[in-house]
Amino acid sequence: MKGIMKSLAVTMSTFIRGPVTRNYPTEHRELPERDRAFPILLWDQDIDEPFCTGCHACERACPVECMTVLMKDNPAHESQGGTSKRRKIVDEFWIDYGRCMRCNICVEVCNFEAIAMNNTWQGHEMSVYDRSDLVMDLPQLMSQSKAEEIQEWVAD
Amino acid sequence: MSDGIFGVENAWLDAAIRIQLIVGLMTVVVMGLIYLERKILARFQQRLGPTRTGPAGLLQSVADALKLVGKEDLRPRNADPWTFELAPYLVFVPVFLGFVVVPFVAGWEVRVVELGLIYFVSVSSLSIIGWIMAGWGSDNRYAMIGGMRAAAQAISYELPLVLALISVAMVADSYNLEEIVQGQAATPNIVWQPLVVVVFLIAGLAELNRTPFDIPVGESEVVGGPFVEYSGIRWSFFFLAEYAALFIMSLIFAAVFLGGWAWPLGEEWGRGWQLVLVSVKAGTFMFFVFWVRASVPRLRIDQLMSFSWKILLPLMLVQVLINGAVLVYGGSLWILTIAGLVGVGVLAKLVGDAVSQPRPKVVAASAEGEVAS
Amino acid sequence: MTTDGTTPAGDESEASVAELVDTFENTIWPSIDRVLAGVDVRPERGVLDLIVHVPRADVVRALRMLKQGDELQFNYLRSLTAVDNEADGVDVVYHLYSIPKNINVTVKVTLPADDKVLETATTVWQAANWLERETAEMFGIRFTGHPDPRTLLMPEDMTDVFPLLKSHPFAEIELLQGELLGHERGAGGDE
Amino acid sequence: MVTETAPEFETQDLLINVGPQHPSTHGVFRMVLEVDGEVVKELVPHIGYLHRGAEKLCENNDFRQGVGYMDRTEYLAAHNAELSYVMAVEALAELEVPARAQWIRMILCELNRLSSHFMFFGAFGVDVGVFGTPFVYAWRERETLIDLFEEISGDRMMYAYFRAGGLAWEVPANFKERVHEVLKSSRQGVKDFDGLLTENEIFIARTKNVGIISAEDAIEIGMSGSSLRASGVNLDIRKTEPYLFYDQVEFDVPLGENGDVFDRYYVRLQEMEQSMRIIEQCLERLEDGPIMPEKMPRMLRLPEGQEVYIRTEAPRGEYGVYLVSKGGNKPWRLKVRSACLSNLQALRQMSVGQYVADAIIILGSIDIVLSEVDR
Repeated sequence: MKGIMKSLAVTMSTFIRGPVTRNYPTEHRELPERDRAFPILLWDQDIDEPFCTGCHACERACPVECMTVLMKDNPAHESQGGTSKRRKIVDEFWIDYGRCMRCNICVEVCNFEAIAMNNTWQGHEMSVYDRSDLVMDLPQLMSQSKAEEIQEWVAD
Repeated sequence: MSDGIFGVENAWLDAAIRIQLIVGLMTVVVMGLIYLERKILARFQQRLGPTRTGPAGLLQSVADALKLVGKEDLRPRNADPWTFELAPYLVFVPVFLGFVVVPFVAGWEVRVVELGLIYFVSVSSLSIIGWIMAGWGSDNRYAMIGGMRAAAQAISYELPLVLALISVAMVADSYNLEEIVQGQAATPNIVWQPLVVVVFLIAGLAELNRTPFDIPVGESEVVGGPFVEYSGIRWSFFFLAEYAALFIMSLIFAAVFLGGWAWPLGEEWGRGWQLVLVSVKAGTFMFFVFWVRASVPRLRIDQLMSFSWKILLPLMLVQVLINGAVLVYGGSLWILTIAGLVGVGVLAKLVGDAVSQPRPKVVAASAEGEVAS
Repeated sequence: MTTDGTTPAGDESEASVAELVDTFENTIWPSIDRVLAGVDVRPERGVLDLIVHVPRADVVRALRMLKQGDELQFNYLRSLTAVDNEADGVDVVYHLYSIPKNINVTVKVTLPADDKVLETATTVWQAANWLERETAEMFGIRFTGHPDPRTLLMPEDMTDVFPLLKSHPFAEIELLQGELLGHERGAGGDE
Repeated sequence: MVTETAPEFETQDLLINVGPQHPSTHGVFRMVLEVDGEVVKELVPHIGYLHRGAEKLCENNDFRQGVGYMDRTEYLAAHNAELSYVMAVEALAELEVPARAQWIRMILCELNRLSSHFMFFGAFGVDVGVFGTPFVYAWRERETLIDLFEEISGDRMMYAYFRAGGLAWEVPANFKERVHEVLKSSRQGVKDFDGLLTENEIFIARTKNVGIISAEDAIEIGMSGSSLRASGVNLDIRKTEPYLFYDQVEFDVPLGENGDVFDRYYVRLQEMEQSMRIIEQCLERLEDGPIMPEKMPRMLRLPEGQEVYIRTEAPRGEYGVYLVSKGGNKPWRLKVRSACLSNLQALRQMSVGQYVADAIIILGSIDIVLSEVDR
């Protein structure tokens, strides 16, 4: 009986220690800054256009090929009277979050620091009814960064 | 024998009203018990338990009940129709029959039955038939094994339970629960029969199919046992029966061993205080059951049966022998207490060295350790 | 890396066998050569372990000698797999380890691409049982005398397609992300 | 049987299908038990439900992309899986990994061993029958460990943090304090499990002398890791073939005596204490420095015609990566040697003749992860 008494003692000690769980949807855990939900594009606030120039670097480096990028000439380039120094700008950008395996390689290969991993709860809590709704197009990818909700973290 | 409730003369009508009262009380108590168990078990596991439905999750059981009522109760195509349909009732009804003799407070039993204890035991063992029917009727291998296990376990733990209650009845020299409770006004029976209390706790756990004896419904082996194929209201009947049995077992434990409403307070404190006293005593039994459920693993079927036949039954037979000898030859009841404590020591020792050995010293090969092939 | 790690040899020029032999002096090759006297064995330098090529006919005999000889005692079959070299056949690779002696060796057998049949090694180690079943279903090798030649990971009826062969194509991605939204392929998809 | 039973009293054996959807098969694993009453007469395992062709996929991905697939072949100890893959690539490319990166790798692999063993204790406790308490204790400890992993790599279970040559990026500044914190709570977790299960009479009755496998059979079947050491075979790759800096830290290798379910449980419990000891020593030795070699080629190409078989001690046993390269930036052939696959081969031999309830906990005691079995 000694062993059973010991087990009862252990459970009583945890009874006294009190709960460690939290009520998830109402209380959120504070996410670390390096958290990786899904890749999103970053918005250049002062020139008011995306950092991404559509150079396909991330698309080629992606192991699961979940990205499709289209490039176009930048209408807001200095030669056309604009303020931006980027000659090329992203035209269309799709990421299929259903295929992405969140390995952070696209962030590493991007040499314009235009893509980063979403480290907000909104990036995690994304549920859709149809698999094709997981394919994010350009506006959706840039919405959070445009609204300045993202303090992105990119490895130096 | 109180005269009819609410002044009703006709005995049948009186009994019917009392039974309706009990059934109504039971559904509320069972819902409360389910909620309490989930909260207490959660606390043991450092969890919050239900918190969403209602303030601090109080309406959780109501939500469960509504869901279960709303769910479609399926029947497997080639299940045996009658056995499958009737199994829940055969499990559910005997438990409620047991409430006839339970002494809540001074005058509030449904009927004061002269052979109350024997009636309780014989009625509560009827529900095994329901388990086997559920196991056989639902044409599912896990259910079949669960049903057979339920039968084996219930039979082997019926005997120690009956002998335990008989030896207490010998001390109180009456089977009528009313008199047993009144007889304990001075000292509760637990003082005279410590070994019997321990054996009653163990056998009670086995009767309720609670850990460490939840073999018929062990999730990791037989995935829910006989209830596997049930869903909706039928499944809730089994669930209701299980908690009703827990409630009635704790009330009997309070009445027979801890002196029910009689012991510390006695008659003159009025029914209100007696009700509080009985519920506290029943609550200790239930807390013990929840506590054991959170901390002790499950026995295997052969260990369970050998434990009952080889250890509990002989101990109980010896206990009855000693009771008889002391009561007939007029020895003082303290001898019973000593004998009981010796019995508890023997039981602990038997369980202890039958299994465990000194803390296993696992040979820790040092850094360059010889390579044992 | 310890055990018998050695500096990797230069490129595999066809030096004379004598010169090849002496470059192995600090590996376990001399003892293996002694143990496998009856088998014509060709050593090869590995990055970590010594690689020994054994002809197909007497591979099981060689493995048994390696296991039962009290000088080497390779009593632990670490892993058994195959490598598809397309034109010059399929190599079946046995990684052996001796627990008492703490030494490793890799035994390789080359099977011609058209006739992939090999004697089973389950008579030597029981460990080979599932490993051979997996290699068989992935590479199409038939291990004669295997106690239970069913497929291991593949569905029971998939005994004609061998996924790990180089000839087996990668599944084409049916719908690039763009198409899902009605954008036709080819406008700047990956190269 | 003493007497010949008359034909009409012959009992019929029952075929029970345990899994692939079953609460205690630890994943999509199916075993068909042929049961006579409660005794298991025959056990036929079926695997392959989680086969995603990781080896074929790796052949189409270069050496940075493959790390993500390695996590998925071992979701309970992804650091250990990445370690083998990354060490294989470094062995072929002859990359010199800086000391700091190796120390951090050792710490993370040992922490991952703790979180994986906690998962074992949680699931095993529930298999033996305690209603949920060990599982929630295990989750309390795993959460603290996984929070630390998330702070370092950004992901809870699929880290993709190791790279050929070192680490993807630097650990956060408060790394040492956080590891000490986590160790303190893990120590409490191990004490809880020890108190809850080790000396519990019913637990001992259920696990002692159940599912015994002898040392010779274990070697013959190719078992590895704690299941092998529980049968008394002193084979721990961190000791026999030290990699990283395992030869510069002292730790013991716990061995069992008679290879039953209890020994497999108790060896793992002791291994956790040894892991914590290793982590503390590593933390003292950890000093600043680079985490990647300076001259790292932008696109890593491996020499032509080389092959290597790297094996490391993962929580479940020997996790080996056999990498064959014919030049270029993609492996020609990558074989993952799965410890669970070999341990699972012994399941039939251990379970036949035991009770149904024992077959379940024997399966639990060899601690299988189906993504590693099926790859």
